[in-house]
Amino acid sequence: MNVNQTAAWIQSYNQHLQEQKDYLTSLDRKIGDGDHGINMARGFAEAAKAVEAETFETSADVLKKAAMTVMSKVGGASGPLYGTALLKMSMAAKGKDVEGDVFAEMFEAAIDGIKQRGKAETGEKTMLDVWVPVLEEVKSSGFDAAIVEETAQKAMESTKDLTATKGRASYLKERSKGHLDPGAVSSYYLFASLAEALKEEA
Amino acid sequence: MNVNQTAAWIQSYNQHLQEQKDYLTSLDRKIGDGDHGINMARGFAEAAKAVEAETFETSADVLKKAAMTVMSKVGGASGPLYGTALLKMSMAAKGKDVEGDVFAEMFEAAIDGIKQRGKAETGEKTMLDVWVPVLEEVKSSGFDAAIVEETAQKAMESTKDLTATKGRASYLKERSKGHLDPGAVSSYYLFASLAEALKEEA
Amino acid sequence: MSVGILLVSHSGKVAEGVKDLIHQVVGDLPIEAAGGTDEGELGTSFEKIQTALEKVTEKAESTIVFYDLGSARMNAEMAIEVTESDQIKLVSHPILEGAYLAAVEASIDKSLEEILESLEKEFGKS
Amino acid sequence: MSVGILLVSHSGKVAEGVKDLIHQVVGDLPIEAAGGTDEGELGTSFEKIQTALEKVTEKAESTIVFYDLGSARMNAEMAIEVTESDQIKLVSHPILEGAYLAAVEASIDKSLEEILESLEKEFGKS
Ligand SMILES: Nc1ncnc2c1ncn2[C@@H]1O[C@H](COP(=O)(O)OP(=O)(O)O)[C@@H](O)[C@H]1O
Ligand SMILES: Nc1ncnc2c1ncn2[C@@H]1O[C@H](COP(=O)(O)OP(=O)(O)O)[C@@H](O)[C@H]1O
Ligand SMILES: [Mg+2]
Ligand SMILES: [Mg+2]
Ligand SMILES: [Mg+2]
Ligand SMILES: [Mg+2]
Repeated sequence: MNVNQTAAWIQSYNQHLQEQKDYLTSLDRKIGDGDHGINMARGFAEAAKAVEAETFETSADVLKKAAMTVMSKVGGASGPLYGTALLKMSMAAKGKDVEGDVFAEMFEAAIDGIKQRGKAETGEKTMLDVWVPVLEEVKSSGFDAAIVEETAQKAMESTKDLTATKGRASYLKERSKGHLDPGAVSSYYLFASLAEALKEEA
Repeated sequence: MNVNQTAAWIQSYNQHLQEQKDYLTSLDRKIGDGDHGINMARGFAEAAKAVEAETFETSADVLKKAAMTVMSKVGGASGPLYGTALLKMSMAAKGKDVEGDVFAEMFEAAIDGIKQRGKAETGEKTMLDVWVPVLEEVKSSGFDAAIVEETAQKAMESTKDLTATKGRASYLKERSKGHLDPGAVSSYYLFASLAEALKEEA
Repeated sequence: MSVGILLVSHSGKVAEGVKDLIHQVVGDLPIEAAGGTDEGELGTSFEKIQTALEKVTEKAESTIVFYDLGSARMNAEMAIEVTESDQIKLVSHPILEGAYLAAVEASIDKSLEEILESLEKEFGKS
Repeated sequence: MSVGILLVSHSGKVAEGVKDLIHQVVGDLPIEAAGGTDEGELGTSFEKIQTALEKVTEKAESTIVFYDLGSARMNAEMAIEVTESDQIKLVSHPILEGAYLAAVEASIDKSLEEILESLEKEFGKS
């Protein structure tokens, strides 16, 4: 993934989020406070603008720029969480060609960051329930963008059956079951956008 | 104490409070939130107006009117507490000539009400530390307005050495020592006003 | 929905702000804010509390009343006594955190008893 | 005065209201409110928190940070990490009740440790 593809990733993700803004918000209305789409659309619109406005040397630089913008502009739990994930991926990518095992290193760093920030583990009905299966897949079979997207989608769908024990949805206890986790859905879009960006000319 | 003297009591008390408004507030600034003078002056100005605007049959009616006004207009802990005290005195005075032992009954009823409302006992650096010594004096030696005033004054002064365990001042713990309790001071004025009112022509 | 919430604070901003927070999450809960004095200063108003309590009890079968500091409790107690209903519970749990938890549970049709239990479990005896 | 307070709430009204309540009682305490998003909506803003935290730490030797709901904690944590001081403590005690207690104790010159102890005694482990 070269620097242009990395920038394209952020642009593509932003587009997904703008399109799915209302859908994400409606998911969050069911088990949260109904702002996930608004938060993500606001933050990544800014991130996309910031990334577009500059020229970057490396993928790590693009990710860092996006991270800083997302952290300060999202305004919900997803702000610190996606901000941390992007920042950790940037740090893991630093000085490396982003390909093969480096993706696994980046995803692992992001997951460590998300866990540290949110004090959550897998199975708690959060974005981690998408990120962790993706990492496991990449670790066991190597990085393949199409398979990453597919894994993310399946993992996202499986959050429906989970009971939330972290975040706003945890107040609902067993009643959170039967609904997709909004952050898991937005995480799926992140991996879908990655697959799209990698199809761009290198 | 006839109905006119009872009305005079409320008027005289209001006058004391207007004069001592800043002093009471400054006491409350030291160990509370600095509004006791404001609260009491506001509430009793309304009560004095309400009492003046009507003619009453009995002392109990005057006290009830004052109680209802104070309850809704004071706006701090002292509102429910003085409101309850006045209301209980009104109930104890109902159908009786207010003299001799009836004063003891009234004060006792007021104290029961204050205790029930504020969940406090004597020694906690509240208005009770004036009311209870007054009741004890009246119970042991009979009602004498001048002695009641004197007892109230001494009791008020002795709150200086107490440590607050109820109300806002209790957050200060041992640091509440060395200051008069604002509600004890305003209670002293209540008994001083009573003595004044009883000097009025019957 | 059968459980409603009354917020009694010394500050109008606090009472309104907590109501906003809850409204965002649970749109159709009977909830009222009674904050500040009649003049809009810091303090509590018996009349304001009474009016707000009546509004909640009109819509809710039972009501949980949260307050912030001791003197708010006394005014709230008086208003509750005047209302003469045994379906109003005054609790000493944290006003924001407690009311948020209670609101979410009320929105999923927990009973008054269940909500009071959850509050005790989370914040200790009231 | 050496202990200051930062209030992080999803609601601007709540943060301001709690600050008002405390100001009435303790006039000269270093205390800042960081409530709501940059647009004034419900949520938290990392930048707002960071700016407010800087203001408190300029005046106070140590700072206690109170927050209302989980996501406010994450933003507050980030702001604290950026500030790189070990004299900032983030606590999970009730925002209004906890901050009020801490403010009064700070005003009578209790140390950070003493205040944290009082908070734990009153509200349980943070
Ligand atoms: N502690 C946590 N750890 C990991 N993910 C979390 C945590 N808390 C919330 N999330 C994720 O964030 C999403 C909600 O984000 P958002 O609605 O933007 O924030 P908020 O909950 O503050 O309104 C959830 O669906 C979940 O995936
Ligand atoms: N629980 C209580 N029981 C009895 N008296 C109390 C109690 N709490 C407060 N007081 C009295 O009320 C006085 C403070 O009244 P005020 O300043 O008007 O109310 P607030 O404390 O709400 O600002 C105290 O000085 C004390 O005498
Ligand atoms: Mg949300
Ligand atoms: Mg939110
Ligand atoms: Mg006061
Ligand atoms: Mg007050």
